[in-house]
Amino acid sequence: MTIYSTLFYLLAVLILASTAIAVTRRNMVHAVIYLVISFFGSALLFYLFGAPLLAALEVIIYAGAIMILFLFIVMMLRMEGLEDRLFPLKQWLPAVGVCFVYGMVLVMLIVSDTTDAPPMPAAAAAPATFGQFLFQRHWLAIEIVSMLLLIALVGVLRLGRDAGGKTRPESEVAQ
Amino acid sequence: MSNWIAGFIVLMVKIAVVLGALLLSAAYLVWAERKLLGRLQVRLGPNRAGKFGLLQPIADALKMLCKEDIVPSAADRVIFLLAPAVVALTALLMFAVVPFGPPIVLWGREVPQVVSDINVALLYVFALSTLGVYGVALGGWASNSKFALLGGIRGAAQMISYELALGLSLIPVVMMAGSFSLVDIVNAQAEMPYIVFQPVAFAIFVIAAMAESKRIPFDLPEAENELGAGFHTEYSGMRFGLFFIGEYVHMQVLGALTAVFFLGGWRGPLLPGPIWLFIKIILVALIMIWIRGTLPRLRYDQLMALGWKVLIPASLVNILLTGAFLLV
Amino acid sequence: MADLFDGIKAIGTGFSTTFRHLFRRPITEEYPEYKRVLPERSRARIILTRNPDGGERCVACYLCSAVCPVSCISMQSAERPDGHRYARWFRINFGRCIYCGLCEEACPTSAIQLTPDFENCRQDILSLVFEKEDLLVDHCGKDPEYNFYRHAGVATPDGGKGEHIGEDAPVNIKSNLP
Amino acid sequence: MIVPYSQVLVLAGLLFLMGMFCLLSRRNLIMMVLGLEIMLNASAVAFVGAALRWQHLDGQAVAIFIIAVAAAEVSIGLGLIVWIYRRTGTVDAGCIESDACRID
Repeated sequence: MTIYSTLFYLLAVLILASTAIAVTRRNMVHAVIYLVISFFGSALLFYLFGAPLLAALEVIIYAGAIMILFLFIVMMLRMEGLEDRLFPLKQWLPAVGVCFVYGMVLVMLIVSDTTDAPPMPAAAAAPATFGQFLFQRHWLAIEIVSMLLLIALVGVLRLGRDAGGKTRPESEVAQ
Repeated sequence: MSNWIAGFIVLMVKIAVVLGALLLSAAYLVWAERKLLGRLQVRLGPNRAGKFGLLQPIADALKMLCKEDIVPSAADRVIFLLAPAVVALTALLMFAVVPFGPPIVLWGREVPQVVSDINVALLYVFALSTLGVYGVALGGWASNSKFALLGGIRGAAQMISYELALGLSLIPVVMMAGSFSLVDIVNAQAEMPYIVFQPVAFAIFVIAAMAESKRIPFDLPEAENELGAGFHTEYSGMRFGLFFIGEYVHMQVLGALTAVFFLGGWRGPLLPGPIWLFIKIILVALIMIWIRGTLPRLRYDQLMALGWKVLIPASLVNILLTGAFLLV
Repeated sequence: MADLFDGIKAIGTGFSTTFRHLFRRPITEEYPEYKRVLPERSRARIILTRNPDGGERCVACYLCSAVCPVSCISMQSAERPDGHRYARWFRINFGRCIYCGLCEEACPTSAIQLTPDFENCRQDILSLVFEKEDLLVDHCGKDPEYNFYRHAGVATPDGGKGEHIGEDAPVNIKSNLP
Repeated sequence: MIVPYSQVLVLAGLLFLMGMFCLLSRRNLIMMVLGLEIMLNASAVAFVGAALRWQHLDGQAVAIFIIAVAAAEVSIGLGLIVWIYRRTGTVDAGCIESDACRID
């Protein structure tokens, strides 16, 4: 049990616990906050796994931008206390069923993995090395992803325009 | 082992010194701002507590500590209590990567004059500044008051919009220095500060930084005359004080970052490094106060238009030009 | 392009203006050292004035109390043997007073008056309740000549009771006809 | 030395499980998109762990792409949610499917 593995277990407990709390919250703002903690833990995990750049990006994009966007929408649409019953039976049963099957597959896969993998060594990739690797080996994927982001941008702009046009008046929506 | 312990002690001392200096100068920045703003508006500013009002920050701090800490009954208690801490903490933590001098040799050990030199320091600063948005947005939401909620929403929208311009304006600097580490960026400016090569990036950075720290032409989240005090309408006592400390520490951190990225950091003739950095921070802060005393608050649509239609395209063009220049 | 130039010039003008203000003398009047003399009709601390001959002007008609929007005036009326009314006690709660001046306008005898003395704050809020002896002064205030009982319902060389300009005939107190 | 890779996989698998549970059991559209985010994050954890396990940067590259895809997905998803909310006045998936509030 080295200091690294201790850190890993602590982070794993933090991530799992906060995620578990997040998915069962009725108040969406609380859910978002717990999820931010979870993503923050993931970022620390990435740092532990030797990816400082990814750790920073995880905090900036996941915990920062994406979760703020969620928070923003939740605050703007004002819909706390929407679900009168948190887990109606109609959703609960299939979810449990699917998750059970998934869990079984997971366990079987891990049990069947008999190759006695050694514990992972600790290493760190410098941001410059990683950047060079990324842009030399995966330049096409980078272009595709940037195209995807551009499409997302245009799509959201289109959606926003559309919503501003022929909608019910704001007062009616508020009711 | 003794080496490890010595390193730990040095680190703790550095943290204590930086934290103390930061908080003290935050308090006196408030004094300087009130005094200078007074003179800009042909007033006197605080002059009652002590000579030239120099004890005013202490009096303010005592007053805030003695005040009752009120939590609105319909507020979300835990979040309401934690939000100011988030704002103050993220602002304070940001200073950890700012170098304030060249490495010095103490008792045969080389001690770098920076709390922590991590290789993704620039991204670390951004990560903390995005997390600072939570303090504003959640403080506004948890107050359960319509003014605070509007302030929180405005703050979140404004800060994530200007985060982009802030980040994009720094990419030319990173391209020229070839590193995310602030120590390397300062070292790369040994001959010439980057403001000479990157005046556009400098202008964009300063504007975005002011929007990021909610300074006056961009203080829509707390617009006094339309929202009360915005996201901290419902706060009182030292929790309000924490928001205040966060704002002024943030101002200093942004001054320090401006100095590091564009003005050559701690580099300067004659005087030692920390003093040069301090002079540059104060210079940036004074200019921010001057801008505050001059410009009126932007309207919300003007704010968004400035961010998305002016600053971001300008910084993208700037990146393109810098890249072309570096290649040729 | 011209717009851009104009904009930059406008911003520059603003900044230079505020910069020049740095070197101007502050116009602040520092209060405890320098006390500005307020105009005579400014509305601050309330007093009860006396007639030129030294009698109390207040006839305890309750008009000030009735008109007061914050109900800070209270009194108890009484009658002297000669039929003149006076206030047995008169109380103004300055903790509630908003210095609107309506009591002064309502007063038929010019007894209650507002003075320019604005330094009227206490540590203890209960000491802001002023009794009649605190309110009563030994001068006539703004209206030195006026004496209510000399003017109201009195025959003068110009005519008898009820014959002056703007004066109604005296009420017949023996009849209840309108 | 950190931990065997299989333990990282267990962590990622449990995270994915929670995301899936959230997606399947909640009726609120926003919570469903949150579930998707959890699942994407779980896969990123697995990939970064794999990068360390095989000492190869490909895993980290994939994690970057996952983050980018998540950003695109969440912007479109939340845009659609706002659109739906403006049209129907609700973000309840069950309610939107029913005839009670058909999209006009």
